[in-house]
Amino acid sequence: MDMLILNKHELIDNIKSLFKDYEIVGPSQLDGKLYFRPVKSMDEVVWDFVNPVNNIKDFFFPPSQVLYELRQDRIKAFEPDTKKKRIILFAKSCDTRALNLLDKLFIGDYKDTSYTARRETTTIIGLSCLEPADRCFCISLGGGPFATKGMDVSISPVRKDKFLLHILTDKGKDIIAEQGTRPEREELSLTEALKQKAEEAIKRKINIPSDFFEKFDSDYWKGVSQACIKCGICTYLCPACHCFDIIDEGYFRIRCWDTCSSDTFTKMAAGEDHRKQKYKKYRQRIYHKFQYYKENFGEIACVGCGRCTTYCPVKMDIVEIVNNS
Amino acid sequence: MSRSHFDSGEKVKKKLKIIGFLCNWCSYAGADLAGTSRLQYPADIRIIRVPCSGRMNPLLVLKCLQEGADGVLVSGCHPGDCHYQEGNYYVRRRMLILKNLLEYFGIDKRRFHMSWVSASEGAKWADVVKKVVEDVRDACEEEVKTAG
Amino acid sequence: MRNVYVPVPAKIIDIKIETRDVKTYRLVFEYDGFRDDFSFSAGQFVEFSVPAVGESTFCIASAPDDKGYIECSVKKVGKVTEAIHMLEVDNMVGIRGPYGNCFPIEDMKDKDVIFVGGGIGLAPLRSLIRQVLSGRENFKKITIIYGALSVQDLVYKDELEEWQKRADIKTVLTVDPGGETADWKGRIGFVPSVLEEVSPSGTNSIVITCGPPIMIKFVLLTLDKLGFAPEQILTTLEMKMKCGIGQCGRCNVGNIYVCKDGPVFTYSQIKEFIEEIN
Amino acid sequence: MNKRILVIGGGIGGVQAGLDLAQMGIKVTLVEAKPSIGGRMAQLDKTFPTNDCSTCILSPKLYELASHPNVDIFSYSTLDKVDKKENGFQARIRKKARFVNEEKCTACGLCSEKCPVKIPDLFNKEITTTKCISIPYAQAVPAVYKIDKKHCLYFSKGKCGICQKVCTAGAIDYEQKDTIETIDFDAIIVAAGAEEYTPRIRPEYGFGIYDNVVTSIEYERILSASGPTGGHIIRPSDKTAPGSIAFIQCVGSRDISSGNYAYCSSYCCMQATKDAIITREHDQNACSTIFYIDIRAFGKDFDKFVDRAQSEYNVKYIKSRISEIIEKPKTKNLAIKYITPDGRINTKEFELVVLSVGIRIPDQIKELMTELGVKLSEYGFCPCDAFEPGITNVDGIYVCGTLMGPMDIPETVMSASAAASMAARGLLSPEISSEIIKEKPAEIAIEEKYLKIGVVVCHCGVNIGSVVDVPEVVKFAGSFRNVVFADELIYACSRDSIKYIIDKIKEHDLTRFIMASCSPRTHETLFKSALEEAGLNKYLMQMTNIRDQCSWVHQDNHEEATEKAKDLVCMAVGRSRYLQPLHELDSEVNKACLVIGGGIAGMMSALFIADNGFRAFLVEKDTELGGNLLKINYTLEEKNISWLLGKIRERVQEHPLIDVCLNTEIREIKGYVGNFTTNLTSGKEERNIEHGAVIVATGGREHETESYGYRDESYVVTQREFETMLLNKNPMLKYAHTVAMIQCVDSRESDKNYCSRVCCGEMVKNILQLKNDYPDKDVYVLYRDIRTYGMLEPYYTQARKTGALFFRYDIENKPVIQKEENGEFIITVYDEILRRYIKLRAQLIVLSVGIDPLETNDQLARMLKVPLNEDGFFHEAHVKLRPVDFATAGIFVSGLAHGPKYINESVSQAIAAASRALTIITKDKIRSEAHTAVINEVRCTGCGFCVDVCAYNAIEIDKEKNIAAVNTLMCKGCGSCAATCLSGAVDLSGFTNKQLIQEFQELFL
Amino acid sequence: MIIKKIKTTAKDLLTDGSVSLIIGYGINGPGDVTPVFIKDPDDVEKLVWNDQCYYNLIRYLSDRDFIEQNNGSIGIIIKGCDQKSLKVLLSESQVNRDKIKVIGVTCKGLMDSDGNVLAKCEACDVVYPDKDFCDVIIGEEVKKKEKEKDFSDIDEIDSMDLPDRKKFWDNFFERCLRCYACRNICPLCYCKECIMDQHNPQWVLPSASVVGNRLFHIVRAYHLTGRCVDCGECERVCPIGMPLRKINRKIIKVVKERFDFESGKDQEQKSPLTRYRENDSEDFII
Repeated sequence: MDMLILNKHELIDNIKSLFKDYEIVGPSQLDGKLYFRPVKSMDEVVWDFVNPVNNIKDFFFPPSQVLYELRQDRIKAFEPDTKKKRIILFAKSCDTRALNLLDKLFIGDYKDTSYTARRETTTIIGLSCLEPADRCFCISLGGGPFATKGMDVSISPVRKDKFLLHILTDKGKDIIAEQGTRPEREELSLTEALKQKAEEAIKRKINIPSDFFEKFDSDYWKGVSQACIKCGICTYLCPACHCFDIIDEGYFRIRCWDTCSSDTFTKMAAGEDHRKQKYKKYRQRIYHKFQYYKENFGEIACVGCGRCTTYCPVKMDIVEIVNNS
Repeated sequence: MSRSHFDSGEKVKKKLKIIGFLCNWCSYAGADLAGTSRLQYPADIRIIRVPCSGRMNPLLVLKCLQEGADGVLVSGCHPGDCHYQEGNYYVRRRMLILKNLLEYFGIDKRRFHMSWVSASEGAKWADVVKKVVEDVRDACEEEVKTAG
Repeated sequence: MRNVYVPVPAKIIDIKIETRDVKTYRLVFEYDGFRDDFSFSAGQFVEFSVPAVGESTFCIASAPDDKGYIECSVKKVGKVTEAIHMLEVDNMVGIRGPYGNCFPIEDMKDKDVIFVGGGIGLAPLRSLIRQVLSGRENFKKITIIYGALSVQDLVYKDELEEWQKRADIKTVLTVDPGGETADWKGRIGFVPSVLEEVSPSGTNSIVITCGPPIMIKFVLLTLDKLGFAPEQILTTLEMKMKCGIGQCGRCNVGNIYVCKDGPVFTYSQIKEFIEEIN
Repeated sequence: MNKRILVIGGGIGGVQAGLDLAQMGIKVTLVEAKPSIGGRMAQLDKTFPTNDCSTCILSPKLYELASHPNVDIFSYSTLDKVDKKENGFQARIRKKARFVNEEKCTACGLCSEKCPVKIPDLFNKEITTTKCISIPYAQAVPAVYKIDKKHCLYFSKGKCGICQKVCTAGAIDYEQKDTIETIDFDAIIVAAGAEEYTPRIRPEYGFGIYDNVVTSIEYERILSASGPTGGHIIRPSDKTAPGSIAFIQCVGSRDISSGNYAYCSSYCCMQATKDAIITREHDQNACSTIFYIDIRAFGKDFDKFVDRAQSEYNVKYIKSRISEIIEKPKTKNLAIKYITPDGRINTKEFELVVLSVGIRIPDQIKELMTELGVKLSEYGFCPCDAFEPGITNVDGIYVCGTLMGPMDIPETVMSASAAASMAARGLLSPEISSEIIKEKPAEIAIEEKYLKIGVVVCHCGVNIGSVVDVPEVVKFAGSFRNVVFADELIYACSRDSIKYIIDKIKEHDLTRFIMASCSPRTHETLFKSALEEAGLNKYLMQMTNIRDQCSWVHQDNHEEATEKAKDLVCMAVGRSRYLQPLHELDSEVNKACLVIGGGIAGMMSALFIADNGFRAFLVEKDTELGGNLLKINYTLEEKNISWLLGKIRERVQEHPLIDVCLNTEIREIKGYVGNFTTNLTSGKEERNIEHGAVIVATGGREHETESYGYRDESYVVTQREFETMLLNKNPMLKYAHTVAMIQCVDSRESDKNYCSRVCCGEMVKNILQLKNDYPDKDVYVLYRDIRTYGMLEPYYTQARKTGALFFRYDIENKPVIQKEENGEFIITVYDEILRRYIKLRAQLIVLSVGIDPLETNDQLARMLKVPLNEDGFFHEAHVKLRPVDFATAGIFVSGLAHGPKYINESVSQAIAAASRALTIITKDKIRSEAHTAVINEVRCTGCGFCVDVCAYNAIEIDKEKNIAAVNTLMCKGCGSCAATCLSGAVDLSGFTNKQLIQEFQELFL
Repeated sequence: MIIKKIKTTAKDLLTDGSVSLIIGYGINGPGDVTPVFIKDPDDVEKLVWNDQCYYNLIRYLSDRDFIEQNNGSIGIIIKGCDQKSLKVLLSESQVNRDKIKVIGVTCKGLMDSDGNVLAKCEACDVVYPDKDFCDVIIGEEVKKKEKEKDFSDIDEIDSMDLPDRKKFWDNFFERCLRCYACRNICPLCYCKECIMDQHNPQWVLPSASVVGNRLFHIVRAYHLTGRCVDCGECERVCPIGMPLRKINRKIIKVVKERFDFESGKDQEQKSPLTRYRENDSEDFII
């Protein structure tokens, strides 16, 4: 669709004008860490950053949400309040691509109403990655620092304080004012150069061995999973992980994130657990991402953001583990 | 149960619900004696009988607060009087830690109390209840105030 | 758009004590529309909600033809089932479903049908048995082999008696050694060995089995010995489930979600992942 | 078995004797003259030296006795006549008319509240008043009211009758008459106790003249939280808190000026110390001063208690006899004139004076004893032989407690237990089990039933009904899920109501039952039995207290009380859903007892086990029985110890039921109450024995001193050696014209801070013997306090009369000994009276060295998993009420292993230990508690926290599985383990986490 | 120098069969230090030793899954601070001392990613592991630094007003994901079934919410009473940067001040919650 060239202040002014009608979520510092979180002004928003701790799935599929209230005499469903629309600012291509993966599941055979409603009422403004992190490996999974899949508007730098806006959807169109100039060839090539530089910076590649599927029963998994402490960091910070639990807190039924690494995930009420051992849990996570999701939905459920490696308490490296399998 | 109950009620209720865990041998008997002596005290307390104050796991206190109790009181025999030799000595240590933790996380310490009431201290029991109710009420009011 | 997680209210109209830890609940949907439209096939399951406790998965034990109500048999094992056991007639619960696939009843027609059940595993079979019996003429020989730990642990005692009385079905009941009572007239022995004694034919037949994992394991060995091919054997898997609709991830084994792609599988399907779930 | 024993007196002695007998399977009839049992202990505030609440520890015993099926209590009753019959007695018991029907009275107290007549409150020593219809104290057992006919308007004027009008239970019966029952008994235990001395006869103390002079027992009531002043210490004259309090010791003790009170009352020093400490705890500014002659802190841990009183509670001790007390007219303060140690007269003013009154035997008890034919001593007490404490001159009549002489609570309890096994001789048999098997209907299996809850809300006449809106509560209860039956009753505890409840349980097929009424502490047993009658497991009942803890304490607020009652019912419903049937576990009992130690204590324990028909293993590590007694020749009372010892040894060795294992050591003890296996080794021989109980009677030993040149000087000897010298007429005595005795050598200081109790008596004994044999010899005694308590005091007086000179020294100023060249000793000691150092010359020095615990105690303690105190003696379960028990069931202690004591005390404790052991081994099966710890093996990590906090050694870690295992028989169900476990792996049945959570969760859901 | 010795020690132990596995430090793909598990003597070259070796490897000794998989003797490389956790585990009989070979290494302090010495190392009092506790000691002996415990960080929070303190913590509780990394990395959290994972009864709200999270952290801290040795692993791994050491150290402070107890000193120690003194402070009791 449309492409625009905007100065930084023009872009800021444009976004500022949206605060009135939209809830703006953007990368912002809190206690020395960067999070996607609701911001009150553009001053809070960080422009140069690699992946924040959390990712944008939180705003569609939150860590915990009340589904409904169930009592003897009534059932009251809770739907998210989407009256005020939301804009997610400066999402990175890996996170937005992950949303497309989640869509296949949550807006599939059974439509998840709250996810769908949030999806429909959220506009995503993406920001290209100029300096990807050491642990990024998006390219090998079909993404890239300048990829735009899943965005409504993408922003790529041209040069200092000048940006190329790519308006990709109608939702994107709704929030970007007619302004600025059309990109010129030179500007496009400047962006292209930045893109190439960024892509070159990504050295890590995931390389699924051809006999990956056959490796399922290999003792390899027992070895590589030894260090795992079965916490939920990799799954909770992963933009593509989506397992959840449904529990009751008082009369409220709540859906909350769950992780396949936890001891309770597959344990039945009477105590049996078909995936009790650590290596089985770990193997499940890897195969679910790299094998089953692909078989069921045609795509690998990993976008190469590198969060799982960065935040892993024992620094297990998914790239190394998959590549060496 | 309200999900925010642990953070105190939205408004201060006229009547509080304070759960008292009383050991069977001293405090429960002391509370009975307050009754036999017709000593009057506020009706905000609900007593749960336990064999020994040493039965009290801090988790029970926390669970109680989480579920919505405005305050919790644990009462046992005076040190040395424990029917089960030493249960109250252990619970004293456990509850000290709990009390410190609650306070450290910003929970008003007046919501949780512990007392020693013997079987002959009917009057003390009445006084303890009065104090606890007053404290819990103050704590509730203060929290509502600071919450805006 | 309906929120898929929200159950519909159902009222308990009858509770039957089956054993010391199993009760059967008969439920009627509160909304008239739902009551009439609710349909399912044998083998499917529902999510059963108890307010302020939680949700649990149960197969429907009544037959698809039993209109106006559904029945679930609940064995007390955990928190939700314990709460269900404390419910009484006229209490309201929530029901979601039906979910999952079902027994391929069309494929069974004109074949010998053998049911092999153990303990509470008779519940999903009961639904199918009732359906099969109501169209008895479509099937050839029908054999029911059912056993439990003890006489006390046999479920659906009234129906078992009824089936035993019928001449057009062969019903063999057994209890594990030591579980018999003085007046027990059935067999004494484990289900797999009783199956071997009964020795049904593997030609033009289909076996539906459900029970505790250890029983299934030996039943499969016996069936193999008797000449049944894996495709002839159907079973229904029990696994921890939460959403029931293939999203929450916990019943995922290989590329299947037991809740969505199951719970009914042929043994040939299960063979793929049997190692993992054992 | 229809054996029955009469116990006279319902004080702690009678209660203990009754309980022990009942537990051995013997029927007990207990007769108490007062309207309720409990005796003097019920009047005490706290007990020394642990300051335990007296009521707290006493009440459970009273309830236990009252609810024991083998026990009939006749309170407010007297003995009209006792006849000796063949093999026993026949007694006519007069149950005096209370004018209140015991069956019907619910102790609601309404009658007393409305009664217009106030009378002096005897229980509270007339400090306050009570009503003409009253109960002695709130926790009284039996809880039945009584009309004081003398003051009652109905009886005196024929009008009033208010109590009858207000009593909704219809319990008031003005026509009630005395009833008389005649019962046959196999034996009688007299535990009638004593009374306190009335100081009215000593006007110089001003008692009865000055308002602010009270007796120690009155002061106990003033201190008591449930006493007449509500636990506020106020003095009678102006109801203000006294800032300075004087305790005057030995009022009516060690005193022959006002009667025959030459004995020491034994407990008053400690009582005063305790009261002074409590006073200070009440009021940080109060100062107590104790005027004493000697501080007799001779018991276990008593000296430490006195030290604490001085160092932490600012209690002052002045050694002085007081000469006079004078009241200051304006302030009503009291000026005490006393003689200082150096002979000056001093005056000090106090705001309150407490007279530590001694005890004496009241005349009516003397009369009773005369009626029974029991001989009494000149002081009115019943004297007993050292080896036969409790045995009287009349066959079949035994005594215990203060009737034998002044003693405090633990000694009373010991003597009572001892009396029990003495009286039981010939009545027990291993073939007959003492456990009580009650016929009850078969229990319904609730798993095969629907969860149906029944709720009954009791009006308790007007007690609940007039405050709480009962119909409203019933309606509310009926609205709960699972509640299929809800009703109200006027008196749920009446016989008709119980029948109604049973019917309703059956009719509605109830599987849980909730009783909203009074306190479970008093009524749970009753309602539980109703459930049993109806075929339900009794633990499926939940009581909620809407009277004592609701209607009575919120009388003015009907609305709130109703709301609270509803909440309480709601909580009970929540909890009851999760109640499960519980069953006590039975375990076979091996009907034998192991006695460790062949000293006098061990021999006596074994003898009384065997005399009662049960097998005893007596294990002694030496080659000969007798222990310390082998070295003692005579005592103050007994002149020929070795002859007596010989007789006992002979009896032990020849007893067919005693297996004497000499030269034997214990390698290992495994098992638990009822089922111990012990490995014995004797030289190379090894064998295992099986037994149901263990008595530790390992004894102690004479302290080995290095002080005062004992190691090097042949003329420095111990009292024990001196005794032998006297007996052998040792030639050394010839040279010793002057004998100096030094008391408390190495005792009562730093690392041996306890009193050895027996040394003062030993010293007195040896002086008397010396002076008897060699009247010309001079004796000096250097002492700190003379602790000739009880009946030893007259001997002390006698010793003083022989001319022996006593010099008191202070711990800071110990005597110093110098040896002269001629072999004589010069002893330098500070004389308090002369206030300077004096030198004494002596040729022989005798040291009182005291008693040490055995070093091997530690090893045995670890084997048995029982504790030692800091001095190294075995630590009993409770210093007051369980003096021979360990917390661990089935293990008992006696003799010097427990602490220093005299022979007669050791014997008494040894027989008591036998008695306690018999309560176990007389049973075929031992029954566990119903509420016990349960381990979830899936969760348990074997960290051992639960093991560490279990006071009963009921948990062990299974080494193989590395998980905890509970010995249900030893578990008492306190739940400390469940609360300590971090993994949630331990729960307490009957008080499970889920049950407790559900109780409050129901309220907030 | 040290690393050379570590490698030869590891090789020797594996070669002579005294252990079948060495738990030590290695490097992962992107160059981070990570725990490594070495069975083949030739693999000892994978071992590293530097200022990034923060992992408390004792964690694996209380990991049931891990021990089940590696049931032979295990050699483990520990720092002075790690030995405290091991002592606690031994005192709670969670580790069979006979089946482990402890290789103690002198640690000069660890660095964070910005090159600053970690706070816990600043206050370290066990630079050199106990000679009589370890089976092998590598590195020079360093004199024990007797330091007065500094709890000024805790005092700072204690001195806040109640509402401020609540705000301070709630800020973190709002973000806590209940990923349980803090629990799972802790060598002392070895329960077979954590109380948080028990549902009947459900003690603490299981989903991530301020109320549930607060309770979780109270319970976690309570369960470490008299046990936590301040290894700081929980704080290191927390993805949201919650100052968990400030919680643990509060407990350490209370236990020290009130019960005069320090954990990890000696393997015979008993938890202060299973001990008492008759005169324990009870100023909070009515």
